Amino acid sequence: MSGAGLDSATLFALTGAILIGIGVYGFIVHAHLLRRILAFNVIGSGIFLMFGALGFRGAGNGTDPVPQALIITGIVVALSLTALAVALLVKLAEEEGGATLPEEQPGRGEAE
Amino acid sequence: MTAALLFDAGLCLLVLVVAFSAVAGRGLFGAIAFFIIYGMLIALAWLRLEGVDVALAEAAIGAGLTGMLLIGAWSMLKQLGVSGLPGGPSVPLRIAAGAVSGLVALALAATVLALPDGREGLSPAVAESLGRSGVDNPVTAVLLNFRAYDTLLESVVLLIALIAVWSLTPRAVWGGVPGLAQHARSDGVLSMFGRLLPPLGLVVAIYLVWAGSSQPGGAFQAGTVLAAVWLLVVMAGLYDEPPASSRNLRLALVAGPGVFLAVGAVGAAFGVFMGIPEGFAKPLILSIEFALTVSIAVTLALLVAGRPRRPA
Amino acid sequence: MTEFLVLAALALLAIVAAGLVRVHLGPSRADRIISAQLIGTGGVAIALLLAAASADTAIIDVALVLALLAAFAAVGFIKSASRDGAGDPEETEEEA
Amino acid sequence: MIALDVMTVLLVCTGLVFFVAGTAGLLRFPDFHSRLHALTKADNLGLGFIALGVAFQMTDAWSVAKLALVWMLAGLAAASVAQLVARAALDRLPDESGGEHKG
Amino acid sequence: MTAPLPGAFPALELLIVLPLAASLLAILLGGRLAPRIVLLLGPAMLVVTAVLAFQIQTQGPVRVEIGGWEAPLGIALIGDGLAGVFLVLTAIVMTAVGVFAQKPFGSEGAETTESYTFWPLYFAMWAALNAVFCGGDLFNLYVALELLTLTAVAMVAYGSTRAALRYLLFALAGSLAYLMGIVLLYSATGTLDIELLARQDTIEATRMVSGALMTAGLLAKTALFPLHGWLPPAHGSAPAPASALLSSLVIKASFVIIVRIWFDVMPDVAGTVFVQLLSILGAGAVLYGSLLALRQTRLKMIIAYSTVAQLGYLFFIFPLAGGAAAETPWAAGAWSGGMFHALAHGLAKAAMFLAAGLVIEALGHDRIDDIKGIARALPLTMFAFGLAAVSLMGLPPSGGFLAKYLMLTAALADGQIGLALVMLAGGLLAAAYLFRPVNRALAGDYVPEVAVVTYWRQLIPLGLALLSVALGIISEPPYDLLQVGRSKVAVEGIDD
Repeated sequence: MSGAGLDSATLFALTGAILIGIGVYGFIVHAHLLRRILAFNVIGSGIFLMFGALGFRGAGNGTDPVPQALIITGIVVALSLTALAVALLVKLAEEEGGATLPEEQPGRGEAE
Repeated sequence: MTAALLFDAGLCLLVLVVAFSAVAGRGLFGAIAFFIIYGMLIALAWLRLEGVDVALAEAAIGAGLTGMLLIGAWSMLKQLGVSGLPGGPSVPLRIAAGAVSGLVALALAATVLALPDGREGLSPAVAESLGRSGVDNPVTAVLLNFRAYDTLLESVVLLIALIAVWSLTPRAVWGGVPGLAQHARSDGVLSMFGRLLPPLGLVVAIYLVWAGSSQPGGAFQAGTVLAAVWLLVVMAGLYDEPPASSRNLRLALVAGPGVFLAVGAVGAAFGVFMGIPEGFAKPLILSIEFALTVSIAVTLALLVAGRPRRPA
Repeated sequence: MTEFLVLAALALLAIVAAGLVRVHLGPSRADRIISAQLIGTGGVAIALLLAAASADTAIIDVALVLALLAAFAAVGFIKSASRDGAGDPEETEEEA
Repeated sequence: MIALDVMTVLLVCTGLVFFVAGTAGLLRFPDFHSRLHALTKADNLGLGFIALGVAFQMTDAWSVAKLALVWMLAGLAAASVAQLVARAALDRLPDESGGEHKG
Repeated sequence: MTAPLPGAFPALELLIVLPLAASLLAILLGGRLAPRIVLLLGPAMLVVTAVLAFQIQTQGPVRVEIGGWEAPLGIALIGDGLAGVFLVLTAIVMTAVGVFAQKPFGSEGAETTESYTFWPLYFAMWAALNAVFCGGDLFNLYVALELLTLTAVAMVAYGSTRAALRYLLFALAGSLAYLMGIVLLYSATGTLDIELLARQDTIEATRMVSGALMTAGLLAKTALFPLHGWLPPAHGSAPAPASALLSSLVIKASFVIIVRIWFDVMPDVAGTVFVQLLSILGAGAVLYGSLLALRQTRLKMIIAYSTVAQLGYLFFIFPLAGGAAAETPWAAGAWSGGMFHALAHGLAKAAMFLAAGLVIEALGHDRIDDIKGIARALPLTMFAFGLAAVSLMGLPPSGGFLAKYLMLTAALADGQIGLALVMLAGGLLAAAYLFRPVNRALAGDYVPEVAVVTYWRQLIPLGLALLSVALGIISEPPYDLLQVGRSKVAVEGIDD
């Protein structure tokens, strides 16, 4: 995998970096918590894509298996955190009728 | 080679467009629809990186279950009338966030490009010890032998996430049945779909676990497929979720991590914690994988179903 | 032959990209979810082409899982479209 | 050997044509149900042809069986979902597309 | 680095296996029997931790290669002085809180949500803490940290959903930054083992970027000012046993990882700018936390803001002992002082939150203005609270005093007068915001009628407070244990 030359691995690694940027943008900008959870998942998959791309050793001999194993572990951990965040969000909506943390967006999420 | 590079460039561009639409799109439901497509495209990217195990996990967990989780949450919020926000984010906030995220992306891209090439990572070390690990698939060898401790902690993370979701249950409904009371027309298309798919899903899941030792597959991917199929059966109104207080549900939840921890503890007794003896490594790893698949399937299904809502 | 298969996959990618316009525009939620579900079919086709191109039959398993799970998000939407969030559009009055 | 490659090229191209037709229908048809009709049939046929085309490249029977299973699964899923979404969209047609500016 | 003798007692492994097994058992047994597990596990863990401390003290740092695979491929557990000291702290505070929580989270009648779900979370938190303190692989630390975050957020959710969600968002952002650092470090060096990383010499820029990312993520989880927003509502609204665990142990876990990164993985990379930044943030935390603690109206909120303040002290080890200051003679004294502060604060803070929990059980609320005369109704509890306050303020002969003394002398020897002034100001402010509730508790001349609080449960906070003070008196054993395996053993520190 040549560092500077434009080949698949570098392409995917840079895509991962831009995905992280997009995810960070979403995580900061949105007040609705479900969108922030979605942005969190985009950042996570961006980090993992970069991790795998940096471990890619040319066509034919595949990606370094250790990052692959760590990424599978990371995906399951990200799912667990997302599931808890979603459960907390639904409970917050049931208790206080809002889907945001008030400091950012005082308005209640009105019906769609 | 240019065709492959062209395809990769096209795929990367599409991934970025879909990701941006998912994050910055107007409607929340549209964002979730884009996110599901995004998960599928990321799985294709992993195929291009020849990380088929990760592609499987991303397709099953990223596109499949996370999509169902978000749609379920959106549906619940819609019932409560909070599934959207009146105004979008203010312009100065957008500019600031754009600047910060641009900076982050640039810094990471620069660091990536500064990395020396010809890095081997740990693949030679894995290849060299693969023979003694008892399995042929290097990723499974890392997951269940070389770094088995990571996977043990991770299976506990999944289980504890479910307990954490259950800890949100109001006192009145404790021990009750998770999720809403699903109902569907008994001779309709949904219940037919709910009857036809599970056998196929079961075959695919068992195949994935069995193949996991020699080719891409394994407990997590298979467990996810089983969980998705069970959720369909419940949504089709054929069966209801088990109550949280049911005894054998708890046994199924604890089976996977329990077997894994038992193997680790036995190893510790012989002086090598989590040590899997070379002699019968393969049967031991396969038994751990099957136990893990059962627990992961049950845990994931209940995790997506949410906290108990109806009395048992 | 692999050259052709990858180019075919690229063509499919363009088709999927075109389909995304409907997901963006689609006036109703039903449009969005059905486009997303059927773009998934396009993804399965791309996976099959990649499997043939790289002669790695394990990639067919990925296509299998994608095909298997493609419908679940749509079923989730169907459930949310019903009145109490847990129903079935085909239910007649006496069951609903 | 060449015959297998020719068959693959032919079938895959046919599949692509169906996909193009399906997506054209998706973009151009006026209302939801006509789009649904076009897309479901065309895409599934397209997938079927591509799966058949790829099958010619496979060496062992097990992979061909998996390809058939993939196509059957995708077909079953698409048909069921299309029917259910059509019915779901039918009940809520009047207000569905009307008040739906935010999606 | 002596590998454990084959016949040696696997103490370090047991410290991970036992709590995990207890957590699974608690899920299986259900809410009626689960609370009783801690009565067995607590003493067992204390014994195993004592054996480990003895092993470390006599044989030097313990290193366990998990699964028999050596470092780059497998994961290692490090049992050095730092790990040993924090494992002992964890065992003590966990056992105390476990016994204390028998009543609020026990189930007299049928199984309830709290009585069933608290105990698996409690044991999993214990396993996660032990896994973090003795972890030797950066990605393994990530998984253990996420398990810890899950349990902590769930415990906060017992009190308030909003505080739990805010905590989870900060934790999510933190774990992503930490994960990003790991990705860059692995891609640059090809390993994630702390020991091997210390010997690698890769490009300065990559290690600096990954170190900065990891530290930023961990600072969010340690709630160092200005990333402390989530801590007061979370620790303030969680039930008392949970708040005790959160303040005294959970935030120390991510702090220990920062210490591992900057003192073991890349000791020479920390530039002066970075070290100064940490000291400024630490000073900010001490002052900001203390000032806000003065304005709180609820007892648990005072203690929560006190945590934000006392955290600042921990980060003073970077300007005094990290980076360029590592070779100075007082570096070891400052480093040990910082760790002593973590221990003393852990014990004292657990005692305070448990005492506040008893006050809430007795009066039903913890508003400062209405706890007049509680000292007469619950003499033991308020005495424990006062004793813990003595250690927090740093009055001799408490452990807190010894920690501040070590750091203060190091700061003066190093000529960092600003730092020394902030430390003194922190101590005075701590006295101010802790004196207020104690004064209210002693005020008035009547004995308020209170709900019955059983006698032996008041002994638990008292025991912890006494331990926190005793840390200053019998400071030799912990100090020597702390020095085992440190890269720069204290040759002639200030105190020798």
